[in-house]
Amino acid sequence: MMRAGRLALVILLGACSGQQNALDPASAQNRSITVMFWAMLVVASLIWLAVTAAFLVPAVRQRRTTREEAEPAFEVPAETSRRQTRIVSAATAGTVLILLLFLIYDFGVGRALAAHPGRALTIELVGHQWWWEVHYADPDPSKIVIDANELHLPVGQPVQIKLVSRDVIHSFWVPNLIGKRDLIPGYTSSIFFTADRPGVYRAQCAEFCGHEHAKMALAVVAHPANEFVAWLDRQRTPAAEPSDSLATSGKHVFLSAACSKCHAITGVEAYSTVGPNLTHLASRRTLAAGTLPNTRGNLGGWIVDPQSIKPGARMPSNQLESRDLVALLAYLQTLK
Amino acid sequence: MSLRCRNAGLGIRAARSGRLVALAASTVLIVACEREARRFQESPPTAAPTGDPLVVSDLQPGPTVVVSNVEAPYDDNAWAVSEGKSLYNAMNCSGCHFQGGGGIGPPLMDDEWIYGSEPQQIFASIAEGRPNGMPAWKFILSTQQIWEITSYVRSLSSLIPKGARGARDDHMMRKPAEASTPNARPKKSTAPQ
Amino acid sequence: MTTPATIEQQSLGDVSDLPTVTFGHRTLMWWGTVGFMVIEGWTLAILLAGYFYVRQNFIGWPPLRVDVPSMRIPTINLLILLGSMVPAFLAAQAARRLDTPGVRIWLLITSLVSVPIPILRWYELWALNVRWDTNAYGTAAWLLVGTHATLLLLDVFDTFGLTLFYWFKKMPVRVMSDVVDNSFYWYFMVLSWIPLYLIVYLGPRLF
Amino acid sequence: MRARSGRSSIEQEDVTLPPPEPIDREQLEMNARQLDVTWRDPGGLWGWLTTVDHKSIAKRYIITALLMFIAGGIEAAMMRMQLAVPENSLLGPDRYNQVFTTHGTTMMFLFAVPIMNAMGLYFVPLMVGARTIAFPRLNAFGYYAYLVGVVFLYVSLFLNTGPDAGWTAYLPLAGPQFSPGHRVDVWAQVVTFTEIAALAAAVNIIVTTLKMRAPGMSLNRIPLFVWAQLVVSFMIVFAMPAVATASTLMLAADRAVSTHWFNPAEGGDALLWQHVFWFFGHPEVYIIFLPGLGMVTPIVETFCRRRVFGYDALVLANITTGFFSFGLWVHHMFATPIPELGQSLFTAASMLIAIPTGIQIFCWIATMWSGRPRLTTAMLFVLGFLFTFVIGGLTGVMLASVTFDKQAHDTFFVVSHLHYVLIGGAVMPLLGAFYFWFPKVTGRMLNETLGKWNFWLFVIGVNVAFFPMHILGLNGMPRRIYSYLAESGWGPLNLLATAGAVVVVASVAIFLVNAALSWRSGAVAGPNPWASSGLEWATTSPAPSYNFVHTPLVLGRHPLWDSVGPLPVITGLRHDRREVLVTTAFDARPDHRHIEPEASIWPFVMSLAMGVTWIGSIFTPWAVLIGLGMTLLVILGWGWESSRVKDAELVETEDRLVEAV
Repeated sequence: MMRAGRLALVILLGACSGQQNALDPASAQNRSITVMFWAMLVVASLIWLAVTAAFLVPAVRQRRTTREEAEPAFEVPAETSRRQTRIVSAATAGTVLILLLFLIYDFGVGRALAAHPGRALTIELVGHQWWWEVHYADPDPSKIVIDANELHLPVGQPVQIKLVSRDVIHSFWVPNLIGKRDLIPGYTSSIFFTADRPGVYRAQCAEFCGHEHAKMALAVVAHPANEFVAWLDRQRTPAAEPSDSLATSGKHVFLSAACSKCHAITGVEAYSTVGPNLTHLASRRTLAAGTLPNTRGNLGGWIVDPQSIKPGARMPSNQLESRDLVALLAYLQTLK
Repeated sequence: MSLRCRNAGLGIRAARSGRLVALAASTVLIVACEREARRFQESPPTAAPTGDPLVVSDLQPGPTVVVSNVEAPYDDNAWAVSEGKSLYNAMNCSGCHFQGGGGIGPPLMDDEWIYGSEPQQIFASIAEGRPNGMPAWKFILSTQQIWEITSYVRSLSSLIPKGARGARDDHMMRKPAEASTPNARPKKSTAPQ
Repeated sequence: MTTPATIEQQSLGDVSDLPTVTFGHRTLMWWGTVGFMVIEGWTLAILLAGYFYVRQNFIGWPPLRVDVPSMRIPTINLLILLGSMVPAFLAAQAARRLDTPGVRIWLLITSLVSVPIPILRWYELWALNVRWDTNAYGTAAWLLVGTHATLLLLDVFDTFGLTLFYWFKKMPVRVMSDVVDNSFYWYFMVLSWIPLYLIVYLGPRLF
Repeated sequence: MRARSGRSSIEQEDVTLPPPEPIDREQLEMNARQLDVTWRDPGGLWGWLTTVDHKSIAKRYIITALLMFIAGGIEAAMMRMQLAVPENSLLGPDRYNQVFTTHGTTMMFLFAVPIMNAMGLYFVPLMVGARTIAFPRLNAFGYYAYLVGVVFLYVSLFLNTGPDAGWTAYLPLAGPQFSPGHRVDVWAQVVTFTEIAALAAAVNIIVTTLKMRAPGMSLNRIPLFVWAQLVVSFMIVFAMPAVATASTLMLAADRAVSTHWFNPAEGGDALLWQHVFWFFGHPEVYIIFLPGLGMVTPIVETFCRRRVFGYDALVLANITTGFFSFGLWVHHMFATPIPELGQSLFTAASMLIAIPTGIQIFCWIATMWSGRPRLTTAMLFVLGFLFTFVIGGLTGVMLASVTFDKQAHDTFFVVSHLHYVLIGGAVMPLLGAFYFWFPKVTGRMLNETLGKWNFWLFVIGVNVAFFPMHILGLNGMPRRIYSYLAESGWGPLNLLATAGAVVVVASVAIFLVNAALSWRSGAVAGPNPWASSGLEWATTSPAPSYNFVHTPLVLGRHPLWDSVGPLPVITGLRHDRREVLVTTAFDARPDHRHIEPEASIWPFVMSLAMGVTWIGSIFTPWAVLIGLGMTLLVILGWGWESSRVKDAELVETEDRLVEAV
C-alpha cells in the first residue's frame, strides 16, 4: 500500500513541475491562470463529491434486491414532492451562483491578461511546416536578428510575440509562460507576457499541422535582462570565418552542395530562406525543431538521413562522402 | 486489420467465378494505393535513368537506336507531385519559367518541347542542365527530388493522370489548377534560333 | 409466447369514418415539405453568412477589375419566376376542388412557364461577370446562385413529373394534396430567390 | 376547414368517453392475422432491400453503428498502442494521422449520431403509439445513404486514402495545396452522406412526434425519451445543413473546382471554415448527448418505481439546451485571433448551458431519493453516467473560461474532457438503454451477471484510460501527436491510459458476447419485463410489423401505470391496407387516416444514384451532372410508385374519402 502511495505521490509531484508544464508557472500571466485552475479544480471536486454522494446514498441505502417482485409504481406523497422541489431549486440556484462566480473570476483574469503593456520587446514568430523562424525586430534593419527553433527573451520585461504562418495553422504555446495562440495564414496576431523566472522552457505546436506536427517544438530561453542583451549582440555578429583548413573545406562543401540552396548563414554567400537560418547553429540547444539534442553525432545523422528521424520533413537526405561530411560537420561546429 | 497496401492487394483470394472481379479490384487497389502513398524515403533512392535520352529529331545516323522510355516513379503519386511543386517554387524555377508560362526560360505548360517531354528527357534537362542558361541541379537536388520536379513539370502540361495533378494553391489565382486543365498531346519542337 | 392478441384491450372509440384525404398542414406530407424547406433555406442562409463573412476581406465590392453583375437576364428570370407562381397557385386551387382537368391544365401551364427558367439561370450565372475561381467574391456569388439553381432544377423536375403523371396516368385522389404541397414548395423556391437576387445582383451596385 | 364532428371525435377531459367495450380474443386474433398480411415485408434479399418497416431499418442502423463503434475502438486501440511508450514506431506519422482522423470521423459521424437517431427511429413510433414512422421510404433511404458513407470511408481507408487532416479538417491543412490527393475529399463526402441520413431521420422523428401521436397524448404527456429525440431532431435540422454546406459547397468546391472560400490570398478566410464547422460541431455533440439524457429518464422511473420528479423542468431543460447549444460554438476557437469581447460573450454562454443539464441531474437524483432504486445493469449504467458525466461536465465548465482554455485547448486535457462527456454522457446511457430495451427488440433478456461485469469493467476502464489525460494535457502534451520524446515525462501516464483502454476493450467484448448469446438463448421476456410505463411495453416483444393491433388511447403521462385493467384503445383503422391515424399537433385529437407506402426498392436505388453522384464528383466535376440526371430519373420512379392506384383504395367511394372542402 505504501509503495502505491509513494508512486502516486511521485506521479502527482511530477505532474506539477517541469520545463513544459502549465502547472509550473514562470510568468505573471500564467501564475494567475494556474491559481484560477486550482480554485476551479477544488470547487469542481467538491461539487462532484456532493453529486456522487447524492446519488450513491439512495442507491445503496434504499436499494431493493433484484429478486423482489417488481411492485406497482407508487405515488409520492405531495409533501415529499414539495420538499424535493425546494431542494432542487436551491441546488439549481447554487449552480447558477457558482457559475456566475467562475464567470466573474474568469473576466477578471482575462482582463489582466489582455492588458496591453506599454513598451514591449517585439519578436516575430513565423510558423512553417514543422519548424519555427524567429525574428528579433529592431528599428534599424541591419540589427534584425533571424534565428530558428529557439526563442530567447529577457526576464522581467514585457515581450510581444507577433505570430504569422507561411502555410497551415500552427499554434504557439509555452505551457510555463503563456496560453496558446494560433498562427493563421492571412492573420497577424500577437500575445503579450512577461517572464519572471529565468530558465529553459519548451514550447510545442498545439494545432495539428500535418505529418510532423508532433516534432515541431521550440526551446524558449528566459535570460536575466543583461544576459539577454549580451546574447542578442552576439547573435548580430555574422558567422566567424573558419580558421583551420578542415573547417574551410567544410565551408566549401556547404556552399557547393545542396545546403546553401535552402539554408542561409549571414556573412557567407548563402541567403536562401527556404530552410532555417544556420548562422549560430552550434549555440542552439536542439536540432530539427526540438527533436534531437545538438551533438556532432546527431547533426551528422540528421544531415545524411533526416527522413528516418522526422519522416515527411522537407529536408532531403544527402549522400556525402565521409570526407566531405567530416569537413562539413567541422565547419558547422564553428558557427557559434 | 492490416492497413498495409501491399498485403491488402495480395489478400484478395480470387474465387473461381469472381476471378475477373478480384483481378479488377486488385488493380484498383494497387493503383489507388500508389496514388495516395506518401513515400518519404526511397531506399535505394529512385534510380536515375540510364542511356542517352537526348534524341531530338527522328533522323538518326546508323542503325536505329531504340530509346527505352523509363516510367517516371512519381507520375501518378499526388503527394510527390505536390512536393515537386513546392520544390519548383523553393528552388526558384519560377524565376525563369514563371508559373509554367515561360519568360526567360521556355514555357512548360504548352505542348512544345525543345528537349522532349518523356520523363527521362525532362529528368536529363533538370539534372544535366541545358544550353542558354538552364543550370544543372544534380549536385544540388537528390534524385528523388528531381523525379518529383519532373512529375510536377509534366503535370503543368497535363501529361500525367488527372488524379495526381494538383488542385489550386493558397496563392493568387495565377493560372487554372493543373487538375482542371484538359489532357494535352505533346509534340517535338526545334531548338530556338 | 404472447401473440399480439393475448394483450386484452377495451375499445373506447372508433375512428373508422375519418377522411383519408386532407390538405394543407393537416397532412404529413405538408410537414415533410416544411422540413425540407427549412433545411434548404438554412443551407442558403449559411452560404449567405459566408458571402457576408468573405465580404469583409474586400475593400471594394465587387473587388478591383471585376465588373458589376449585369441586370438584364436576372431581372427577366425573376419576373418569369414570380409569374410562374400564378399557375402554381391555380393548380393548387384546382387540386383543392378535386378538379382533375383543372389540375392537368394548370400543371401543364406551370411546367411550360418554368421551361425557360433553368435555361435563363445558366446565363444568369455568367451574368455575374466573374468566374467562380477568380476570387472569393466570384466564389460566393456562384455558390449562392448555383445552390439555388439545384433547388430550382429539382422543383421544376418535380412539377414536370406531376404533370406527366396527371396527363398519362390514372391518379388516385390522395395525390391531389401532393399537388398542393408541390405548389407550396414552388412558392418557397421563388420567394427564397428574391433576397438572393437583391443581394447578389443588386447589392454590388448599391454599396 | 371544419373538423368532422360527431361520434368519432375523441375530445379530451371535457367530453366523457363512451363506455369501454372489451374486445374479445377471436376478434383480436382475426385482426392480428389480417394486419400481419397487410404489413408483412417480402422475404429474402429483395425483402431485405425493399423493407420500409421502421423497426427492421432501425435494427440495421443500430447494428451497423455498433460495428462502426467496434471499428472506431480498434483505431483507438492502435492509437493507444502507438502512444503507450515514447518514440514508438508501431505507426508512422502518415498512418497515425489516417488512424486518428478515421477514429474521430467514425466515432462522431458514423457511430454516435446514427445510433442515437436509430434508437429514436425504433422507439419513437412505439412510444407515441403509432403503427409506423411518418415517411417509411425516406427512413430506408436515410439508412442506405449512411451505409454508402460507411462503405466509402472504410474502402478508402484500406486503399490508403483514409482522411488524414483531423475529424475537424481545419483549413488550410485540409485545403487543396496542403492535402494533395483525395483523402480529404473522402472525408467531405462521408460527412455529406451521414448528414443526409441524419436529416432524413430528423424530419421523420419530428413529423411522427407532432402528427402521429396516439389520441390523448397531448404535448404535456409526451414521454421524455420522445421529447429528447424531438429536440435533437430540431437541432439536426438546423445544425447538419451547416456542415453539409461547409464540407460539400465550400471545402469540396475549393479542392475540386478552385473556388476561394478559404484562400487568404484571394479574399477567402481560414477562420470561415472553423466558424461554419463549429456552428455545426457544438450542436452535434449535444445531438449525441441529449438522446442519452432521454434514455436515462425511463430507466430511472422504471427502476425507482415512481414517476420522474419534475417532468416540466426536464422538458424545459431539454428545450433550453437545444437552443443554447447554437450559441456557444466559438469556445472551440478561443486560441484564434477573435476579439476579446466576442470570446468573453461565448464564455458566458458556455457556462450557462451547464444549468439546464444540472437541473436534469438534480431531478433524477431527487427521483432516486424518493424512490426505491433496484440496481439492475441498466440502472447501474445510469449511476455510471452520473459518476462519469459530471466530471466531464465540470471540466467543460472549466474549459469554458477563456483564460484557462488558452492553456488547455488542443491538449490531452480536452481529449479527456470530450471522452468523459461523450462516453459518460452518451455511451453509458446507451449501454443502459440496450440492457433496458433489448427484451423489447429481441424478446429475450440480456444476462445480468455478464451485464455487471460489463458495467464495472467499463466504468473502471474509462476512468483509468481518460483521467490521466487531464494531467498529461496540463503537462504540455498536445493533441494529435504520433509520438513524444522520452524526456517529456509523459511516458508513465500514457502507459496507464493504454492499460485503461485495454480494460474498456475487454468490457465491450463482454457486452458483445452477452448480446450474441442472449439474442437467441436469453431468458424469454414478456411484453413488459420491467413493469415499465411506456406505450412500447403495451405490445409484444418483439413488436409485430404493425406495432399495435389497435391504436392505444393515452389517459396520462405514464399510460401503463395510469390505466388499470385492459389497455384502452381506439378501433376503426382498416386492416386490409397500411393505414395510420394522424392526429392534431397539440392535443393529439384524431384528424384523419393516412395510407402509408408499401415495401419499395426506390430508396435503395436513390442512395446508389446519390452515391455515384457524390463519389464521382471527387474524380470529375462532370459526375455531378450525370449523377443529378440519374437522381432525377429515380425521383420519377419514386413518384410513379407512390401515385400507383392500390386496389385496396377502390373499396371506398369517392365522397367518403375526402371530407367536405
